[in-house]
Amino acid sequence: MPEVIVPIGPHHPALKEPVNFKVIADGEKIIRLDLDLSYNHRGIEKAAEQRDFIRVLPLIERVCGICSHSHTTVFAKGIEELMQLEIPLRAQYIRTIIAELERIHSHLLWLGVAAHEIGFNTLFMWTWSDREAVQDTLEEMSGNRVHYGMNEVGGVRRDLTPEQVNAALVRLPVLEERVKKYVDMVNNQKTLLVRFKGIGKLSKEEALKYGAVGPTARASGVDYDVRRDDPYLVYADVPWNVVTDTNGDVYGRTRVRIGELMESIGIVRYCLENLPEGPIRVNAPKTAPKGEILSRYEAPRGELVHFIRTNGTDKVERVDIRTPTLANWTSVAMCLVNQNLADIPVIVAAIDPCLSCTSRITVINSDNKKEGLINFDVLRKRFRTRYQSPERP
Amino acid sequence: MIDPITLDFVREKIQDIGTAEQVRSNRIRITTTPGRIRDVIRSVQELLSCDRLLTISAADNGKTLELIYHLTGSHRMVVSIALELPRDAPQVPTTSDILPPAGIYERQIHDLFGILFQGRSDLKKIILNEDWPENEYPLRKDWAPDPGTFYGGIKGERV
Amino acid sequence: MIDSLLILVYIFLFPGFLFLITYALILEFLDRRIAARMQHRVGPPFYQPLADFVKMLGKEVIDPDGVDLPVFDAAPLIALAAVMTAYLYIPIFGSSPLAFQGDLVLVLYLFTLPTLALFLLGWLSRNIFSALGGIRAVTQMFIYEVPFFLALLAPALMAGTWSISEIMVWQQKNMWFVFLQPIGFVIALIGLQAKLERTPFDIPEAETEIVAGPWTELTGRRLAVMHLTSDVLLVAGSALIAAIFLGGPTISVPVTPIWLSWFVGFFLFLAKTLFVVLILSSIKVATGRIRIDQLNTIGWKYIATASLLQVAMVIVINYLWVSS
Amino acid sequence: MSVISEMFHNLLSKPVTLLYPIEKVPVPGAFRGRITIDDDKCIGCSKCSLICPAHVITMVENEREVEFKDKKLKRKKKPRVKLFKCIRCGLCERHCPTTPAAIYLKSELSDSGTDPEAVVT
Repeated sequence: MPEVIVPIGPHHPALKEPVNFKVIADGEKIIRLDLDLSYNHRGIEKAAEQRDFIRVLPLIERVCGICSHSHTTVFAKGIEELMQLEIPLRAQYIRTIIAELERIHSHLLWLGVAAHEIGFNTLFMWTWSDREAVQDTLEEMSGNRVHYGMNEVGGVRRDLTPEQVNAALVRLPVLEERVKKYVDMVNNQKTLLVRFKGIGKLSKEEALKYGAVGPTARASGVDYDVRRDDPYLVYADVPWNVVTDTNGDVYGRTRVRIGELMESIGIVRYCLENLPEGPIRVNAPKTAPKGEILSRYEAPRGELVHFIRTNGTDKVERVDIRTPTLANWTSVAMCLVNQNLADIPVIVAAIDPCLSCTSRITVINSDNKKEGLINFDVLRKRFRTRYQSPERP
Repeated sequence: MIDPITLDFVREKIQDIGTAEQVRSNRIRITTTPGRIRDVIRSVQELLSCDRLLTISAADNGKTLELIYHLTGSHRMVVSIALELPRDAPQVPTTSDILPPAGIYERQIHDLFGILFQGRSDLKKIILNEDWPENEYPLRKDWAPDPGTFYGGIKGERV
Repeated sequence: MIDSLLILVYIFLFPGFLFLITYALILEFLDRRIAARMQHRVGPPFYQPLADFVKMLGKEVIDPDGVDLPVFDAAPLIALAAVMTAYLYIPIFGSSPLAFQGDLVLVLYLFTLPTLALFLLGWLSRNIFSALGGIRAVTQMFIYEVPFFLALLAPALMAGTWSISEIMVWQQKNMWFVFLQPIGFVIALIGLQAKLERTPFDIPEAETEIVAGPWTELTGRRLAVMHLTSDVLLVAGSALIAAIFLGGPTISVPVTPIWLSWFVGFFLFLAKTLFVVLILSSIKVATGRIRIDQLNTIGWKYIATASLLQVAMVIVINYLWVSS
Repeated sequence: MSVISEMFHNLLSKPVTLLYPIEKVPVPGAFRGRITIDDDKCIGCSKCSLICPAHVITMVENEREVEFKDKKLKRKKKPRVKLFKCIRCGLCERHCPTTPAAIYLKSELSDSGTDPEAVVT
């Protein structure tokens, strides 16, 4: 069959978010791939430069829906370090609890979506119904299911009452037992194994070379985890360990994510049980001294990096947000070449892309074939002639 | 985990190429000139065993444009290489062949800051949509959004 | 005269098309409800399939550019007609009045028409997704068709007849084929699941890869008719498997008064088709979609050889039985 | 075959879905819902309208005798919130000098809509 360009995206049922793959396929085999992302670039970095430290947090939080707490924590942690501000221990514990709960619900969400990509809708329904327990806990603690608004420069905005702590502790064992059931399901459910094993293989050298981050890299044996390499909040004194795997394919990433799920449940239980007493925030000064910092954080999808530069005023001079999915695009494009057309959604879902974070376009190894891009006005004109012209009813 | 590299170990490795200072317990910042960025990166990769590029961040401090390459390795230290570029014709040799992930970050910085990376074939638009006017770089300090070009006009006056 | 009137009633009214369409909608509802309950959801109300059908009929029919419209309209209707006529040869009460020697082959041939219609729709609608979907539909058909036919050929061999009704009568005297040929029963179920393009085998209509495969460009009444075809195929297919493997609408002990046997027969027909649909929907819930090349290896390596083994066993048993 | 056993276990047990219009969604106590203003406690200091990230709080003229930290004072202004533009971040409640805050988020569902004139005073 001659080379066929199969446009998967930007509005494609597999990816609930606007990414466009112009896949050049020969029959079912993929030869080349153009990735076209930036469909919801909102200029958050420019907008953040016009807001003071109190009003910038709701904006930074809205970079991404699923990892909103990650963005506010990494930003607040950076600003506090620039201000040499030591936030109370209880606030650090609460931040860790919310961060790990967010990791749990993000990984459960991913497990469901990955199963849906291969048509196994039952696991999608089950994982998402178990995820409700985590969402309810977060809603009780922070007042909202998506944007928790827990963070503030100088600490945490809401305290955890003993009832909330007990309600959360009661839900954890149920969740743990459900996750054990998923572990055993992923290990011996035939269609899941057949569709996950050996797909989108990424060797350790390739993962390092193409800069993969988070579970995608750890599944290929790359032993990087910011929570242990550059410890922040209370990860240094909470007993947990980094989950890595060796087989580097979608199956390996699933095992790493489920392993991390178990670790996160352990961390949340530890933090909830010995939550120290004390204040939950410190009055932060209005302005931050001149300086710059690279604040790193382990978001559910990988290593999130904020480069923050302040110039003594109460506004940030520059915040450069590099999201984990952006770092994973190079490696996913490498995995996709000469795989099956049917595996694109699974491989792409394996890096758990969060498009609203990354909003960047990457064009990977497209040769010099000239590609005409229709710009918006031409599209509008063509639309007008086509549908509203007189002879067409 | 091999032992973290110390400041003078870094200084001794890169005496002629740039100056280094210890910014934080596990951060070392090297400042160098745009011309020598490629060999600084190569030396940081081999001598300081940094195998991963975290990100390339760009900033505009009013006078000049700055580029900072952040690398890390199994020693868990972050080595940042900073360089300054003139505002009018910022040029820097590309590093996407040595560090493949740099391809994305360079394209992004080119779109938002207008820094030209020499030696790259496909420097097409990466962030902004196709019909964004040429050489308008939104993240520069001197660029202000002009309401006339908003899609669908301004959404109601923000009081 | 009365006899031909009765035949007309048989074809059009009670066990014929009217009942068939309502039963198809009911079975679709049951299938979706059982699948939903297994996924811990509530599932649609009983009138949902009818509501879908009526709504789709009312929707605007969008003709894709440069498509050969007459064929595009005719294909769904041909598929529906084929499956409905196939249904008439399947015994509902007792043996069906239209039965003749060789109606099993006719029914199996008529069952393949919907897949061909899907391929035609996919290829005609000049859209990359549906073209790919159409090709996948045909490749999938080549894979499951051979074992499916062999699985249904084996009972005919053992019963020594080509008519479904006579196979049913044969089973009434001896044992049901599900006990005699369990491998054949399993392969027939897999074949039917693949023919209906349901989850382990919904590769042509892979929702997450190629939008909706051949169904992409179908809108309005075409989609309604094609959707009804797959429902009717569900009824006819499960009725065929019930008739051949589970003894159809009869029970081993003959029921004396004729009208009571019809009544019991009809009830047994409903029960057995429901049982087959229950198995199909639990297969649908329990598995994820496999790729077309994996289906190829599994199809030819395991399913085809198993069906050949089954036919060989039947031939051997026949030979021993006949000689003894 | 844990999938099969789980499936048939679910088949017999009650489905998990909450039938929303019939059964009410349980809203936890700390839920940040509809924005409300407690008229007799607000001292009109317009801190909330300054702090609001979405700029949806405007101050309107409103004279009233108000008691604040056991002192009587005459208030001249009062906040007015565009209900459907409010992003419910709770910063106004956090920075309101009165205790408990005069402008706060009630813990009941704030309905959604597009009409720009819907305000809460």
